[in-house]
Amino acid sequence: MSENAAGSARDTAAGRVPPRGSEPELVQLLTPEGERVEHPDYSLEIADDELRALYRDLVLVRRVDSEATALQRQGELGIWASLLGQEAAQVGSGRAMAEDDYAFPTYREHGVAWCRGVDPLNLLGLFRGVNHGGWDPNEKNFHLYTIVIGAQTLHATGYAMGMQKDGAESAVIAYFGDGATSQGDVNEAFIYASVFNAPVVFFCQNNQWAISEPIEKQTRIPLYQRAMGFGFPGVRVDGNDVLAVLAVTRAALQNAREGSGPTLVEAYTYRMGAHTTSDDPTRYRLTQELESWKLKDPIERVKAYLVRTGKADQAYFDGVEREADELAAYVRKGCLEMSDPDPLSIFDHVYAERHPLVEEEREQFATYLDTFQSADGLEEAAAPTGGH
Amino acid sequence: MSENAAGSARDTAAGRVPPRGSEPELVQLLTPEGERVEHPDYSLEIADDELRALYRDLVLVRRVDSEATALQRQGELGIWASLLGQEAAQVGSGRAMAEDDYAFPTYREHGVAWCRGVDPLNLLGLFRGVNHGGWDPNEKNFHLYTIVIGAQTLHATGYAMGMQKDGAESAVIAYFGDGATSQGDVNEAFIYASVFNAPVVFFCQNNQWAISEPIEKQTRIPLYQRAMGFGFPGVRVDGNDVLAVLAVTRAALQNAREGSGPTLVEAYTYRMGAHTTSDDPTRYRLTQELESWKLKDPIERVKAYLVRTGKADQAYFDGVEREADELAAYVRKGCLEMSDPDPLSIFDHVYAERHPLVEEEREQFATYLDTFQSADGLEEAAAPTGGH
Amino acid sequence: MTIITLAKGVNMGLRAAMEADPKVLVMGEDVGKLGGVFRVTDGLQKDFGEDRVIDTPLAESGIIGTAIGLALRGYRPVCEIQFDGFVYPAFDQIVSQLAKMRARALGYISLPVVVRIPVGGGIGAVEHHSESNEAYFAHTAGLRVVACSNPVDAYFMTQQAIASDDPVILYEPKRRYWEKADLDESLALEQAAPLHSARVLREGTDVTVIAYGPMVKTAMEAATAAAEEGQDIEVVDLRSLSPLDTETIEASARKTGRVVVVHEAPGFLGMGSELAARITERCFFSLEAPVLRVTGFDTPYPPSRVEEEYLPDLDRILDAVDRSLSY
Amino acid sequence: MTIITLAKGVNMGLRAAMEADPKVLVMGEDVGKLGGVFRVTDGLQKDFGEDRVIDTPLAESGIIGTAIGLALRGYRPVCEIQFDGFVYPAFDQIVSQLAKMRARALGYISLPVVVRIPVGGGIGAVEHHSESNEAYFAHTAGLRVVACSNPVDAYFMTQQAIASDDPVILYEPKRRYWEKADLDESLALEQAAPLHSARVLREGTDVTVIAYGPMVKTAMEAATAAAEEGQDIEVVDLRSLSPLDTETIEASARKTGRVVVVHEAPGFLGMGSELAARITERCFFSLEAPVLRVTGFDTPYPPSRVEEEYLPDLDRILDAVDRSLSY
Ligand SMILES: Cc1ncc(C[n+]2csc(CCOP(=O)(O)OP(=O)(O)O)c2C)c(N)n1
Ligand SMILES: Cc1ncc(C[n+]2csc(CCOP(=O)(O)OP(=O)(O)O)c2C)c(N)n1
Ligand SMILES: [Mg+2]
Ligand SMILES: [Mg+2]
Repeated sequence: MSENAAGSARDTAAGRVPPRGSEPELVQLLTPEGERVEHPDYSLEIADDELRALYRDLVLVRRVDSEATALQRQGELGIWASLLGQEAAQVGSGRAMAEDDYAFPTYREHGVAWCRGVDPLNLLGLFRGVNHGGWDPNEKNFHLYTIVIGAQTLHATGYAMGMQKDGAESAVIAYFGDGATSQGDVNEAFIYASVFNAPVVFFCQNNQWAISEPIEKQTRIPLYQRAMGFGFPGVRVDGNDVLAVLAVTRAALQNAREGSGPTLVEAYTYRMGAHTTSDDPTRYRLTQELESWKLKDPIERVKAYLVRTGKADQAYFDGVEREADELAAYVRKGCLEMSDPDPLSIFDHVYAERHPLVEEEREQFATYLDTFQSADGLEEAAAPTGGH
Repeated sequence: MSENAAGSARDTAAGRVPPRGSEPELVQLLTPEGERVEHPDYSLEIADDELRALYRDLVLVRRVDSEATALQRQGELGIWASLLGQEAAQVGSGRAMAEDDYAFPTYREHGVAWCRGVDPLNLLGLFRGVNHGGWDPNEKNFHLYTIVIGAQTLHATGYAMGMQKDGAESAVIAYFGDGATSQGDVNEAFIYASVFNAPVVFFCQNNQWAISEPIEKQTRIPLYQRAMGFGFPGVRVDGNDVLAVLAVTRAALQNAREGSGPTLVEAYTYRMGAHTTSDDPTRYRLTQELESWKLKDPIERVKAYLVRTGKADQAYFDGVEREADELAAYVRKGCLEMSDPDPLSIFDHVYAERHPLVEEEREQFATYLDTFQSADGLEEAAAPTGGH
Repeated sequence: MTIITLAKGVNMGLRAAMEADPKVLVMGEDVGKLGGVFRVTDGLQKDFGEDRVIDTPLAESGIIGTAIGLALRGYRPVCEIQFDGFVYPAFDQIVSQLAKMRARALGYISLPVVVRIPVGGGIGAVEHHSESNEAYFAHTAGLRVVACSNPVDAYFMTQQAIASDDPVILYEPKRRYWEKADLDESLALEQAAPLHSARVLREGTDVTVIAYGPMVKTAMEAATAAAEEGQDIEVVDLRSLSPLDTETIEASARKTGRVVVVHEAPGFLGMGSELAARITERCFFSLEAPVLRVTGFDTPYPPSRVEEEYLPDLDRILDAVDRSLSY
Repeated sequence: MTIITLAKGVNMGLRAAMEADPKVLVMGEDVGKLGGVFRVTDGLQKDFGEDRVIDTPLAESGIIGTAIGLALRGYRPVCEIQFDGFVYPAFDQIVSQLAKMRARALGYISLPVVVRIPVGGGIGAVEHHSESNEAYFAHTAGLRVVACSNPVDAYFMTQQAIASDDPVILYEPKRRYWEKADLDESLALEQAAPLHSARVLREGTDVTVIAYGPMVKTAMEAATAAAEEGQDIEVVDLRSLSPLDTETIEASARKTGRVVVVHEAPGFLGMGSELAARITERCFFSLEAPVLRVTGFDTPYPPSRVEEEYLPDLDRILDAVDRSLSY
């Protein structure tokens, strides 16, 4: 056994990451051309209206994203981390969750946030710099964005351990990127999850890049195989195929809920935009790569399928476009109307209980500010969301 | 491919760690009964005098260890971390190293230290509290003991990256325990080593326990399989079989030197004593387990083999015993003669270059001390070692 | 009245908290069957089960990171870090996650997590087992940092830390684990001094000596010795390192006009620097002498055979008292 | 004379060091083709190759841990931490390994490793990208901690840090990366001020304002504004946070008798506390007022839309100067 394992690992090692652009074997239910295919392990029964709803989600989150990018260019946001290209990975996994499941996102999970009913303005608020998110995580079962790479995977695992203690039939999804797999925290999360058999799905969006670093800087074998080293299953899914992502994530969540422990899902996808609006990818990658991934667009293939099968007509697509326009307008208006926080809010919420130093500094600063100006108030507005 | 891998990982996960006491499949060249067996992947040609030298090493390091334990009981050492039971894992791997190879130990590698020519008194010095080791790492190609679990695996990997840059035909061994595999640092070391294809052998002595925690608290699959998740080979060797450890480590080092990158060697062994002299294992483990491992003693099997094959006679064994007695006497005498460090040595070596604050504190303290006493000097003595 | 050790005080505090609230968990390395390397969690797993007293994998970032997740799920984890020097792998989880998450979430969530750290030297241990790293955490906004110095405080402060809805770093002076005192078990938690209060342990008029954790006993011994030489020292047990009980501290500083701060941690940017800065800022015209600091040196903690030279002791405290009085 | 930015100063310093010594390596996340997120390493990989300018996996503990190994092998690694808030995963490697290894080894080895950290706020960034964590490292024996404030210092201090046989944490004030100054390239490294010297940037008689890194510019602006009101402020650029150039600092404190320390980091146990404690200890009878501190608040760094309120600015410095003068 030991020699076999050693031997096979050696083979794997020799294999390395397949050359860029080559087609890795992955779970797929809808081809880039919009053809529905079957997979022996993952079947998916899906009603037409669910299919259309997925399409709608994909279009709407892309529109929120592009509007946010535009707002950043106009100086309304400090920065924006675009999900362009990763809509299917996020909507597929987000829609796979049950209401009681809980998600721990990175800073790019705008599509998952949408599925959990988080107002897109909350996301913009963070990138505008008025707060760090501002939604109630427990209301949405969607944790705040985590910016320190990988840290949230341990929170997710702990949360899942708590669900297990509660005897809840729920599961957690921990989102992270390909780069994040190199962090100690992520690997420790794998260990805790496997040792405690915690109901957590590790959902890695391998978008091929960690800022300027290609996946080869993080691993020499396909990422989903990392799970093998920790004794739980890993599976690679076409991250641009919303149906496959839905099916694979659903199965993984169900396994977790049923006590089979963690699964690593590698959603094989591509970051079509810059890392963030501050980034300039022309410095480190070839447009040719981008072009080849354009052919695998996560939205186009669903549209092609809906059109070919007659499951949606032009009126439907027009309707979704209209909705997207409205949503973009809502996002733009809400963003422009967002007021800056009260300076004294710096001292709010640092502690749950009284803290003399913070109180003292708050008072002193209030007195100091009074010599200049009076503080502004904060406004809020109701919001359309994709939530339950 | 993805499904297969996922499937096989699932099987592995289902398999879990074999129940305690069951015989795992591992590379073995010498049975507990002292019979020489062959292994398809690992052959070993070994001359009789080399064999006897290994036996001698095993006996001598065990004697140093037991003398140190005795000295601790008598209050001469603050604490001692015994290697009892792990002699073969350490001597086998230590003797597999070439002179230019470099080792990064934990706090228990007394047998490896022996092979690298470190004076046992240096080890005792650390546990007595007169210094943190006191040998010159670059003279012995043996780094100082590292107490923070796992930290040294990154140093080892960086050192190996340096060897690679130098074009040196050398390799590094990083030692660590079963518990250490849970640390982020160790997993990051796996990642750096595999991504940079660094010439490093990860040598894990799985002695079944991390203080009071059994291996099941760290992993649910055999540890050597961890390597699979990182894309390099892992192999489990009978850690109580000095010949198998020698052969497996030699091969791994040779692969590393030849540019094949890292290997994880899991030396399957057992911590026969307490975690340290401060520990009380009766609180958490059954003597029955201990008894079953006694039958696999790493020294007895070599002796049985030497006797049965006539490769050594009683005179030889007597000679080794005498040497062991002399070594024990040397260790005891040296330990008792070790003087406490000069109080002002606290300020030595903190910085390579001048540092006004440290100098100031040193001066002030010297002045202060002068009001009480004058400081003692330090003594040193020449030493017999097992080194090159 | 029962005579208990400091270790037993923490143990009983944990037990009381676990009995009072089923959401309280204990987790860490070797906290289960072994009862921790200092036996502080002795017997807890036996009585509360493996589900509530959790032996974790050997990974400190994992301990704190999963504790945060458990707290988000409604649990109140008490994490043990085996020795002071092993908290650093968890540093990011403590300072970037545990400390900041509540503010990040605009108060929608709280993280009632306690991190217990046996702290300080004097037990003849090898490297990394004798560190005093309280300044790192006291400098970190979002955390509360407290240090107990005696068995009775250990008992109450443990419970108070667990009851707090904020993350608390609880320092336990490991070389005082075996010190004994009488505990009046009939006292209710509410009767104990507030968690963030300092305590004037000994009233005096000449010089204020401020200490915390392991150094409180040493400071008291110094005060006794000084009394024989006619010096009347006031000893303040700081108890809370962040936030500070500035009222008690300032009152004492104003009264004596002379302050000596004692701790094992290196002096540079140690607690003594903050106390000196703050006391001077607040009591500038009351001070007869600069606030003096008696601390560990600004070097790595030395090998144990010379640790008694590194650690502040009675003589070094008295020396500083003399210097303070010489102004 | 060439006009360079601060970012360019570091870049040129790195280049000069790499040209002078083939053992100098640059490593970190995105330091290669991208040239780092601030372009500080721009062009280095192109000219020195992937073997010397190394894009590492996304793991900070790994960066520092492998850098230590490389240093043990004779290299001089310069590690980039992408943003201040991402150094914590490497905390153990920095404080327990990098800082202590030389003393542990009785001086048999040295670790000439530089850790470059873009530091501080004011660039409108999201969480963790604006932190000032110098106090953690300045409190850590075994490290040297320096902060540059202008392009010319950036150029020289980078080279000096690399030349040091001790580990150096080099803070680069990220919001000053684009500040410009004239560099006289004909100056040799030996002609630059010593790495651990403070610099009196502006002489004055009324109050000493001590600042470092990003706050130096703000302090200078405050001094200019104060001058219009007839206040003559002396500005000291600390440059070295550990060790301190106590001579320069004390001389200034003695001269003016009034000191204000300014930094972005939270005040509690920030550099200001050590400076206040030390200055008061050394210059007790020369001080007319307590050392005052103008710092970030003791809260997590706030969202960027309110960061200008959090950060010390000209007005808050002048307010403190007035308070100091009112004693
Ligand atoms: C601990 C830490 N180190 C560095 C960074 C800076 N950083 C932000 S995003 C990023 C790359 C992340 O790559 P990946 O995990 O693949 O996620 P992606 O951005 O591609 O979605 C880096 C290095 C960080 N946020 N946290
Ligand atoms: C980071 C860190 N955490 C905790 C400890 C305390 N500790 C010392 S040894 C040990 C167990 C190590 O187990 P293993 O890795 O299996 O090595 P072994 O002692 O069995 O040789 C622990 C928890 C430590 N030294 N470092
Ligand atoms: Mg990525
Ligand atoms: Mg072990």
